[in-house]
Formats: sequence, structure tokens, C-alpha cells
Amino acid sequence: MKQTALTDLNLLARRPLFSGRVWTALAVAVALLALLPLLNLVFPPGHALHVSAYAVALLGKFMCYAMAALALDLVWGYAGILSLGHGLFFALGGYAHGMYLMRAIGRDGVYQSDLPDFMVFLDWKSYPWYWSFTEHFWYAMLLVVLVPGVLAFVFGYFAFRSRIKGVYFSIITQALTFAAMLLFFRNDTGFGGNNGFTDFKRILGFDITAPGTRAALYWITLAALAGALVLARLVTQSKLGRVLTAVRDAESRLRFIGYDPLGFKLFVWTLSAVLCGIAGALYVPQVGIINPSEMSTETSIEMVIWVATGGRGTLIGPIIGAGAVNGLKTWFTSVLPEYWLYALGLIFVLVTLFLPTGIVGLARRVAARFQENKA
Amino acid sequence: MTSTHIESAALEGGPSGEAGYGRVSPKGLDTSHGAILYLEGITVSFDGFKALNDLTLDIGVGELRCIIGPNGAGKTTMMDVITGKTRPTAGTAFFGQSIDLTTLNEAQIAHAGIGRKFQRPTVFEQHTVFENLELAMKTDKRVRPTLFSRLTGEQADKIGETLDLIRLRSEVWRPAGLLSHGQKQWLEIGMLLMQEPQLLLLDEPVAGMTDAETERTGELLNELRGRHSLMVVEHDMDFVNQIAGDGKVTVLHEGSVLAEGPMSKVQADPRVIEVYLGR
Amino acid sequence: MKRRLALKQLTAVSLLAMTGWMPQVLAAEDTIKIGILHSLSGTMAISETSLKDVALMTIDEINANGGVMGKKLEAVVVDPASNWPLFAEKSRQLLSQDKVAVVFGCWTSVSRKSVLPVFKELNGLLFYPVQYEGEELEKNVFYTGAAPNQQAIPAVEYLMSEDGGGAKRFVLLGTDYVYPRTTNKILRAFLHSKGVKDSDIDEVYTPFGHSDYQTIVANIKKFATGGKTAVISTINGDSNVPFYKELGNAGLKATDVPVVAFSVGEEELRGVDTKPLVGHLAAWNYFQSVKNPVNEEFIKKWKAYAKAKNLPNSSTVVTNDPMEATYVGIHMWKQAVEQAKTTDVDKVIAAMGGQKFNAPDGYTIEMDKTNHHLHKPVYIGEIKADGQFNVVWKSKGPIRAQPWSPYIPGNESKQGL
Amino acid sequence: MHIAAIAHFLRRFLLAWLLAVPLLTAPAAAAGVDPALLAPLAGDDTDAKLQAIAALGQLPEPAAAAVLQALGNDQLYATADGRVLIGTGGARATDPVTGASVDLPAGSGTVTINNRLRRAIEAALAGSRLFSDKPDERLAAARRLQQTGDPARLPMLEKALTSEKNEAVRDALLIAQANLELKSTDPAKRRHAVELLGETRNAAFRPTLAALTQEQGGVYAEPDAGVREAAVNALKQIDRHLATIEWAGNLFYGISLGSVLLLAALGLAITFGLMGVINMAHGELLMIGAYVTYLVQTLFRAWLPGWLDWYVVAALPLAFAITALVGMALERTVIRWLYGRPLETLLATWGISLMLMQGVRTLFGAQNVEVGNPSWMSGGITVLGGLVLTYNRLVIIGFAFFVVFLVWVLLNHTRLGLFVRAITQNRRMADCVGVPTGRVDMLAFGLGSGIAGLAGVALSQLGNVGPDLGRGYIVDSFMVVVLGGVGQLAGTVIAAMGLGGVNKFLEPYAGAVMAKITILVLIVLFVQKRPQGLFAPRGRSVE
Repeated sequence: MKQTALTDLNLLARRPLFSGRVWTALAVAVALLALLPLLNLVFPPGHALHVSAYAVALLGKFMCYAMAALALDLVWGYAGILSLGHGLFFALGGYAHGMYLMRAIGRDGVYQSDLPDFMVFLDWKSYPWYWSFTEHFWYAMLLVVLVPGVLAFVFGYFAFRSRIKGVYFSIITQALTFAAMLLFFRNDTGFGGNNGFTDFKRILGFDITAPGTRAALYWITLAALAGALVLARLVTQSKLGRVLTAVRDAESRLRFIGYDPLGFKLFVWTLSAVLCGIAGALYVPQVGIINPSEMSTETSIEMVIWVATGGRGTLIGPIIGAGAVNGLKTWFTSVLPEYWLYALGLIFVLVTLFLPTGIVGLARRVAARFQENKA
Repeated sequence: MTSTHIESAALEGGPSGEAGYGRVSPKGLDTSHGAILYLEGITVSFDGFKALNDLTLDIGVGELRCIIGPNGAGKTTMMDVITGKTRPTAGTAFFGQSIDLTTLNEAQIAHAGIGRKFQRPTVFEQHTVFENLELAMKTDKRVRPTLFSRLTGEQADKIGETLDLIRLRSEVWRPAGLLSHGQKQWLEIGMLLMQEPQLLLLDEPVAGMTDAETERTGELLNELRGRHSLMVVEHDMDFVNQIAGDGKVTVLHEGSVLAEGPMSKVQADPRVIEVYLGR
Repeated sequence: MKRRLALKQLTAVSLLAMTGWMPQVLAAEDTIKIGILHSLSGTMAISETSLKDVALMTIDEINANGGVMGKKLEAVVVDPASNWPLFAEKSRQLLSQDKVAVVFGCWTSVSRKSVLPVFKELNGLLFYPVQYEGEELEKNVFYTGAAPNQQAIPAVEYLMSEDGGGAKRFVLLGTDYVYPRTTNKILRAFLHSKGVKDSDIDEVYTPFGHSDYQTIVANIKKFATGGKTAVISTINGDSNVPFYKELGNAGLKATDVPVVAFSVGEEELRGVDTKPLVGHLAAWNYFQSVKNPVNEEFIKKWKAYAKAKNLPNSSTVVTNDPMEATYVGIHMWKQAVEQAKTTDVDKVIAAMGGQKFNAPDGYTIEMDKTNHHLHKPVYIGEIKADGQFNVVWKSKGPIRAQPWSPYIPGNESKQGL
Repeated sequence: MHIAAIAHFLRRFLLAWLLAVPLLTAPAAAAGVDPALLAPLAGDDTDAKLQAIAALGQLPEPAAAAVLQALGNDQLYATADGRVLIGTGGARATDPVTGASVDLPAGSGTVTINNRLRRAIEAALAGSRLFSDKPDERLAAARRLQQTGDPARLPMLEKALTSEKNEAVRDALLIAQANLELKSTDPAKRRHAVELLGETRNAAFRPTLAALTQEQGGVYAEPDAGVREAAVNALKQIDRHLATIEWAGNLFYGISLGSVLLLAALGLAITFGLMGVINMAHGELLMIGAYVTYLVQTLFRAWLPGWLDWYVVAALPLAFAITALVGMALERTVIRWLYGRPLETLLATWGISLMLMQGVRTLFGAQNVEVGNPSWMSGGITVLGGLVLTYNRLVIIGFAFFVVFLVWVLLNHTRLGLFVRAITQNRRMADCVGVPTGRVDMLAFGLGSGIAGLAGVALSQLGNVGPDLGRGYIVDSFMVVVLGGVGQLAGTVIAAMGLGGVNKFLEPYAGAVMAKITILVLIVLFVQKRPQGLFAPRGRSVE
């Protein structure tokens, strides 16, 4: 009898990636989202089922934010590493893609030069070395993954090796990001200074403002987001995921049972940075501009707030949080432009005080209440 | 049977440095001289204050050694040194004949075969009892293998055995945070056993336990005696009497060994009485 | 299981939040919507807030006089929060959701650049009221601020003149972004053409929000020992206060080293203790101190409006160049619409060229027929102790804008515009 | 009602004071000035004005000087009929011709001047002031004359030298004379002049001296070789001195920047360093302090114009009190629920900072508000003949260290400090031994905030007072605290000074932007080496 007991122990230990219900929920959500651009393309404006291009563009943007939030949740929610520097990875991904988009403008710029306009007015005669090959889309995509990844790996390796934890880590990530922002603000750095990259014309030959291209970008973003969610879930459900939460809860204990946290932290930190970079890369063509303000302290902190609002350590939460917070922001800035900061600020305070587990946590509590009432 | 352990340790340790950050794989533990741990002339000083002062001590294979001593005698610091949390200012610490503990980090030492239980029970409160044991289980603990690891049948069996040993089978799916104090203590011991260490360091294993629990823990340790070498730091004299039997007891005082020998002899030692029992 | 459901509901709800609640300011039939796209929060709020208010004032004024083509104007105010992507998003919202006929907004070059693609894509109409670096000419934009040749170059000419102190050496001091960069590039070329050697030009840039000017002021002093020196400042609004404070306290008087600024107007001086600044200069196309009935009327209206709406510090409000440019822009748009008898963007753009308006700057200024820029007079003023400007030089009548500066290589072909 | 009574008195006092002004200034213009000289001033021809000013400068009458002064202060009025009057406040004026006090006729406006005229006026006034009976006025005049290259002034200088007794003024005059004698025909005189100018080591003479060494196609600007040689030496002297000045300058700038950072970070060193609250609203507390200063200044302008110079001093306690209250309010309502969850405090305080900023925008407008330096904080002293140490920065350096001392005393020599340190080390234990943690937390947070308020007062004397004043300092403040080592007062001081110094010594070479970037990167690297900051507490850490 003991034997059987043990095997079912083993069976019980294996958990599905998502429960059937969640799978369906996700499927429905994805389908709904995927439908919107179609509604926009198929039905004429004014039609009851028409969805405005504005709404689609907005959602596309939010999904990029959601992906960044998801990435942040991996490190913060699971490994307990709070990064105030994810804006940097986001922006780097964006810039990497932006370099390609700038090259794709070709001679359609103001000065009909092969160089981007900002280089022309700096009197540069040729591309600096770090721009080489960026005319190739595949290479740009490579950079999108490598630049944030490598930076994160190197930075993370040293930071984690010297066991920088908690607040200290947060603050040096902030320092790093701030430094990067100043660097990119310099015109001499060669990334367009404060103006950054903008006025893109085409991507892979397609007109970047064409509704079709927009829809395509939107779908790619949606796919990437869904993919990222599944990937993140896979990681967090694995034994490695449990090690990460152990790092979060009792790192020193983990050492004494023979794990070296360095590698695990580094893995999830780099993974997160890469996801964030991809989000940034998807963001740029849809928004049409990337500039150093994406690296500002504010941006990175806002990302943290999306995660907190949605519920850290839940993966789905950050996605909801990013949508909710940005939705509110968009809404407030139009309906109460003078006072929206009060509203937003208040929400942040209330969330931290009364929803430590975020929207998802709230939902779970509510659901639990229901069940009790039923029982 | 120790040897089989060593074999498996060698196998599962894997080639060092493969994951990019050097992990030692013990080439079998050389305990030819019959001792598993040598501390020699260990000194640790924090800004002048000597927490350990020229401490010399060794523990035999399969021995159960009790360490007693008043607060601030340096018991915990000694464990910190052995487990690589604190680097000694001077002195050498060897695990077996060959492994120099002062050069390894916590994870490497744990991997080499030393398990430690803390004064305050520290388990992963968010994880279930099962997960706690699973995490502690002796296996390749580098990143990639961990990412792709699936639980095998015999691993599950091993967890099951430990569950029975520490009497937590009924709690197997509960988050460790919800366990009682005593249960946590046992879970932590259970985690040590999952590591299959050759040397266990137990820091006040019965602190805050009910008499029944203490009783049970004593039995548990006695079962372990011989299978593993144990070093138990304890205040509770009755408990020490219960487990020490005629084994050696070491009295620490102000960072160095004050007396050593069977409990009866130690208790008779006037200096010991003065600094410790005399209170 | 309930929990899962709740999750699903949440997803749905947040979807709603994103799509459903988009602001739908229901358009009453008899109104024309006007978008106002100025930052009311964030770093640029300092400068842009007052433009929002002037625009609202102007709209009230027009409505009071019967609106446009018998329709009332309805302002749609949004806050892009000094966040460039948000600028793009908001302009898209204004054009495609709120269906505004025209947008008045932006201050920084980057905000303009970020919205341009949107305006081109949706064929919207933007009025940009701030002096800028030029090197741009978009069909969908009308520039009611100064191009470099309507501000920077006359100022430098003045500094070199005997009245201006006959400066021989120049410190080009600016915040590191596109407007100062381009302006200084143009000025350097211009100075060369006047025979000034590179050794007599010192170009210095500071980061945004730079607040410690000790070293820079010291360097200016050092540089000034090399001969009669003037500073040409394109420092961005917020850094001016620490700069001038340092300058004043370091004892660099306008009589020794005059500073001419292109981004410092009455509004900025409200935030500075002007006593040490007396005699330093600014070049604009309008000063509150310009004497003419239209301007007095304009100032009166503004003060009254500020009091009526009791804006903060309504007692001390001032007018400045971008505010005037906003005012002029809205009125010219109104005229164009009435001439075109429609708010259709293309027709209005066609009608804009050649519009004339009797502006507070004391001239009946004209929108150029081809280049979307205003012909503007240039004034150079010295700061007075009361924070107003004492006009010490003015151009002979309005000057035509050269968005493509002839001093930038490659623009030769564009001089026709 | 007390207030009202005081206010009433003050208003009357102020009124009387205003009435007195004309009476004081009227005698300034006694005997008449030739109207023919004044006429051009009313006109538009700049050159004519310049001549008139020069001529007036030569006149001995005080009335002439009075006219020039009035012209310099925008107090000179031109009537419609082309007469010139000296405005004396209100609608009254004195006629420089008759010296009579008259009403300002309608349609008369101030005579506008530009920098060129201003220069001329100063020079002209200098001429007459050379013979003033106040030595400091004479000295100033002599210094002013050192800058003119107009040989016509030589005779006047010689005249002044014959009568001058005061040593300082004499030297100044000699230098002015030397400067003009460079154009003398006698090489010996020129040489002596050059050497004299070299002695001054004053950079102002560099151009003139450099001009002497100029050489074009074998033809030297200065024919005499000896003089040239002397000029070269003089230039060497000056340059060597300039180098010293630059070095000293960087040092001073570094210290003063450091003291600013220190002030900004000190409050945080308590709230973050000791209490572990990541207070993102810290910057906004600075801002509130600055706005309090602004309010106090406004009040003084309205009620105590006589004491305006001391408004800053009055602002200090008020700023401290108000920000401290705000801080305590925050602590009680929000932060106290978040102890032990530092990262959550970050989010909440961020929200708070948003609200505070917008609050200020609603109350005071988005624009900056004007906060002036009191006279004793304006200008600066010149040391080493060239380096200006501005008073406001000097004061702030002193103030910074005063505040540090204050905090040190509070933390190490008061019960509160004892409690705070106890809680920092072990909250639970402190609680057990009966430390009223709740109250102490509130007070400590209040203290931190109050200090931020004090810093705000100081910052208002250097830069913007606007809604986002705080944002500029928040990152730097955290850098300082982290670098210094959490909970280490000494560390904070050294970190601040270090950052300031490094920054300022880098800036001349790297430029402002790169300097800042380098600093940040250095910090990141440093924290790798010393994760606990400069002064990390060591020992058996509790895990």
C-alpha cells in the first residue's frame, strides 16, 4: 500500500501548465483580441461592429507594455529581484529595432541623404561602427535579443556575484538606467539625442502606416505576448521556478542545501531583460517614436506599478495591471486632464495599502468568498 | 554504505565549472584517518572582537558530537565557518583529508556533503512540505538540469521515506509556513536528510519543542547516529544527556575549546562548572 | 473553479477598460471641435500650461463674437504629460476619435516630431506656436513661431553691432537637444561668414534640467578674458534660473558679458529674481512691452481672463511670444475656415496662405503663401528690473521665415520655399 | 486681532517710509546743469547721448552725477517738450537745471538706455566718483577705470593720484594709469606699465598684454623688444595664476555641489537609511520646503519689507515644521502600514509624490515661482584676484554642515536618537524593551522630512522653485545614501562631498553630461566592491 501511495505522490507532484479553465479563458481572451483588427479592417467606420484604428493602435501599445510587465514579474514576482531598470531593456530593444527602421527610411528623409537626418545635421559623413549591418532586418532582430540580454547578463553577473540584494540592487539598476538615459540624450552618442528615432516610413518594404501593416504588427505582438506568457509559465512551473521562489523567500537557506543562487538569478534576470527588449522592439513601429525618455526613472517605476497593481507573482496579473493602469491613464488624461495625477497617484497608494496582492489577488479572494457562501 | 554515497556524489556532482561558475565535485571523501572534520587554529574576529579564538576540534566518521557552551561562546560562528558563511581570519578547516572548506562557498560545501540546520527553523514557507524536500534532494543542482528536471519514481519514494521518518506525510501538501514550530524543525531535519550529507550540523534542534517532540527528536538523532556524522549544538542538558550517551561532548568558551570528553567527565570539570553549569 | 471564472471576467473587464471607455465627447451638431495638445503635467507643464489657457481664452473670445461660420468652437483639452509617445497617442485620439478640425499644441521639437507621422497619416492640421530650429516643412503643420532667421541671426547681428557692444567672441551655450544644436550650427556658419574664427566660438551643451552652472560660468569668465564676449543661450526653460542666478552672483554683468537668450521670455522671468539680470537680452517676435493698441487689448483680455478663471497667481500673469503666436494662429485658422467655408483640412490649408492678421506684435502679419511660416517682426529686448523687456532693437517690418536656413549645407535647393 | 493690529502699524510705517523717500533724494540735485548738455538725452541719437554722458561725467556738480545715476536706474524722464527730469518716486520729479521739485508732466516717459549707454554711464560716473569722499567709492571708480582704454582719462587719473592718500585706491589708480600708459610713446614707461600689470596677475589685462606680443609679417605690435619680453613674462605670471584659480575654483565648486547633494540626501539618510523607507516623495518634500520659502518671502514683501533680507532665516523653522508635519502625516496614514516591505513603500510614496506635485501645480501654477537671494546672499567675494566665491553657495556650505551637526546631535545625544538607532538595529527587540516604536517612527520620519524641508530652503536660493524641483534631486539623493552606506551619517557626508568633487573635477575635461554619466557608472562599479556602501556595519549578520 505504501508503494501505491508513493507513486500517486509522484503523480500529484506533476501539475499541468494551466488548468483547463484557464486555458479556455486565455484562448477566449486571445481570440477576442485577435478579432479587433479584423473588425477594424472589415467593417466601415460608423458600423456598429467597427473598432476604431485608434483603439487597435492603443491595444497594440498596451500589449507591449503588458509584455514588459510580464518580464518584470518574472524577476520581481518570482525571484524577488526588484528592477528599476527595465525601462532600459525596453528602450534598448526599441532602439535596436529603431536602427533598422531608420535605415529603412532610405533617402526619403528631409535631406535625401543615406544617413538619418540627425546625423546629417551633426555633419557626420558615414555611419558609426555600431550602426553597421543594421540595414538588415535579421541583424536588427538579433540585436533586439542580444543587446538587452548581454547587458543584463554582464550587469547581473557582477551584481549577483557580489550579492547585491533588495533595495541596493533596485537603486543601482536605477543608476545604470539613468546613466544610459543621459548617454542617449547626448546627440554625439549617435542615436538622435532627445528626438530619438521617429518618422519611420516602412518595415520590410511595407508602408508602416498602412492598416494592413498595423494589423500585422498587432497580431505579432499578440502572439509574442501569448508566447511569453506560456514560456514564463513553463519556467515558473518547473523546479527552477520553485528554486527562484526559494531565492526570494530564503536565499541563504537555499545556499546551505547546495544551490548557487547566482546562476538561477542570472538566468531569470537575463530572460526577463530579453523579453522586455522584444516588447520594446514591437513597441517602436506601432508608436512611431523611441527616445531616451523611455529610460527615465518614471518609466521604469511605472512598469513596477503595473505589476503591483495586477498582482505580482501571478504572470496574468501584470498583463491585466498594465492594461488597467494604462487604460486609466489614457482615459484620465482626456476626461480630467487637470486632475488625473491625483487619481492615478491615489490609486497607487490604495493598491499598495489595500491590495498587496493586486487585482488578481482580490479576484481570488472574492472567488474564495463565493465558494464559502456556496458551501 | 558510506562509500556508495560517495560514489553517487561523484557521479551526480558532474564535471566542475560546466555551468560557468566552478562547482567542486568531491572526488570521493577521503576519511582514511577516521576523522571527517578537522578544525585547526580557527580564529574569527569582527573588528577586533574574537568570536573564535584558535579553535581546534575534530569529529570522527559516524560520531555524534554534542557542543555546549554559554551564549557567545562562538558555537554559531563555528558553524558559519564550517558551512562557508564566514571566512576565518586564521586557521584551517578540512572536510575529510582533502577538501579545504575555507576555499568553498556555501553551495559547494553543502554539495560536498555537509548539511546544516539553523537555530531558528528556516524552511521555504511558501513551498509545500513536498516541495521543500524536493528542493533539498541530492541531485545535480545546476541551472539547466534544474530547469528540465522531472521527478522520477525512486526520487518520489525517497521523499516518501523521509516524510515517514519525520512524520509529516499527512502534511505533505501544506505550505511549510503553516506547520507548527516542532514540525518545521523536523521538516528542516528532513531536508538535511534529503541532501544525504556525511556530516550534519544541528544548531539547537529541540529549541522550543514540547517534551514529546524533544523525545521524538532524540530518537530521530539516535537513528541517524552511525549513518551520518553529527554535530549537535545544544543548551538543553537533559537532551544532551539523552543523545550524548558515552559519546564525546565539547565545551566551548570564549571562542575556544574549554573541555572535551564524556558528559560525566565534562560535568565534573571545575572550569566548566565555573563558566557554565555553575550558573 | 469560481476563481478561474473571476479571472476570465477580469480579463474581459480590462479589455473593456482598454477599448470600451475611450473618451467619446459627443459632438453636438452646431460645434466645431478644436484639439489642444499641451502638457499640463511633467517637465514641460512649466511652459505649456499657459498656452492651453491662452487657447481657451481665444476660443471663448471667438465664440463670444459668434463663433466660426455661425458654429461655436468646442475645445478638447488633453494632457500628453510631457511624454512623447503619449503625444502621438493623444494626437491620434484627437484626430480619429474626437474628430477635431484642427489641433493647437506641442512645444518641444521632439513632441512635434512624435506627432508628425500621425498628422500626416490622418491628414490632420497642427498649429505649432513656438520658435524652433527650422529644417522642416510639413503640409499638415503651420508654424506660428519663429524660424532661426527670425530670431537667432538678428540677435547675433545686434550683439556684433556697436550698440550691442561689438562682441568679438561668442559662447554658444545650450541644452543638448535638437533646437540648440541646429541653431548653433546655423549661427556658427553665420559667424564664419562674418569672419569670426572658430577659436573665438565656444560651443557648450548641458543635459536637461542641469542645475549646477558654476563651472560653465567660470569658463565663460575665462573665455571672456580673450576679448569682448557675448553669450548666446539656447538653454531650455527650466535650467535658466540656476544659470542666471550663478551668472548674477558671479558678478558677470550685462555690461561686461551680455547674454542673449532665445528661450527666455516674460513667463520664464516670473520665476527669476531679475535684479541681477538687468541688461541681459532676449530676442523674440513679440514682447508684452511692445506698445500698440492691439497689444494693450490682448494683454487686457488675458489679465481679465486669468482673473475670471482665477488661474494661479492671476494677479501677476504676463503675455509672451508663444502665447501671442497661439492667439494669432487660432485667429488665422478662423479666417481661413471662413474663407474656405469649410473646416476640411486641405481646403483650409489652401486658404491659410496669405492670411493677414492684425497681431499684438504691432504689425499686420501675413502667413506666407508657400512655406507655412508667418512673416514676423523681430524685437530684441533688454531685461528690466520688473521682469519686462526694454526693446532696444527692432527689425524694419516683418521678416519672411527661412525654414531651410541658407547657412546649412544642402539647403541651397530649398531656398525657393 | 493682534496680527491685524501689527499689520495696521506696519502699513502706516511703510507709508511713512515711502513718503520720506523723495525728501531724502531731493537735495541730491542742488545747483543747475546746463540744459544744452541734457537735451541730447531726451533725443534718439545714441552718439549724441554718449557725448552728453561723457560731458556730464567731467562736470564737478553733484547734479550732473545725479542725472547720470537717474539715467542708470531708469529714473530719468524726458518730457514732451524735450526737457529732462529726475524722477523721485510717485508723480514727482526734480529738474536738474533748476534743482526745483516739480510734478511729472503728462506724456513724459523714461529715457531708455541699452548696455552701451550703461557702460558709458558707469565710466562717466567713475570719473566724478574718483573725487568722492568715500574711499570705497573711489576704489570702485578706480577699478572701473582700469577697464577703459581711453587715454583722455590720463590727466584725471594723475590729478586723482596727486591727492589720493588711501593705499588701496592709490594702487588701483596706478594700475589704471599703467593700463593707459601702455599707449605711451616712452618705451620705459610702457615697460614699467607692462610689469605693473603683470604684477596684478589680473586676467582682465591679458588681451591688452597679448596684443603687445602680436607679430605680423615681421612687424611687431610692440616695437621695443624689452617691452615685448616684459609682456611675455607678465602673460606667464597671469596664466600661472589662472591655473591656480581654476584648481581652487574646481575645489570650491566641488564642495558646494557636494553640500547641495548632502542637504538633499540628509533627510533621506534618515527615512531611507535608518527606517528603510524608499521615500520616492522625498524630492517633493524638498519642493515643499522651497515653496514655503516662497510663501514667507511673499509675506515679508507684503508686511515686513524692511526685514525682507531676513526672510530666509524666518523660512527655516517654518519650512522644517511644515515639511515635518507633512512627513508625519504620510507616516501615520500610509507608510506605517508598510514597514518591512521597503519595495511597497516605493510604490506608495511614488503615488504620493505624483499627488504632491500636481497639488502644487493646482495651488501655485505649473510655472516656477520667483525666490530672490537676500542682499547678503547675492554677489560674492573675489579671492586670489579672480575666483568669485558666491555668497549664497558659501552660506549653503556652512548651512549644510550645520544641519549635519544638528542631525548628529539628535541621533547620538538624544533619547529619540537612541530609540531610532535601537529600532534600526532590531525593531522587534526595541518594541519588547518598551521603545514606543510607533511614536518614534513618526518622529523620525518627521525629522527626515523636516530636514528635507530645510534643504528645500537652501535649494530655493540656487535654482528653480517649481513643481518638479524634487525630481531633479531624487536619483542623486539615493546615490549618495547608498554610496555612503545605509544608516551611516559620516558615510553620507563623505559620499556627497566625494560625488560633488569628482563631478566638478571631471566636468572641465569631460563636459557636464559625460561627467555625470561617469559618476553614475563609478557608483555602480563601487557598489559591486562594497555592496554595503562606504561604511558597512560588519559582524555576525542575522539571517
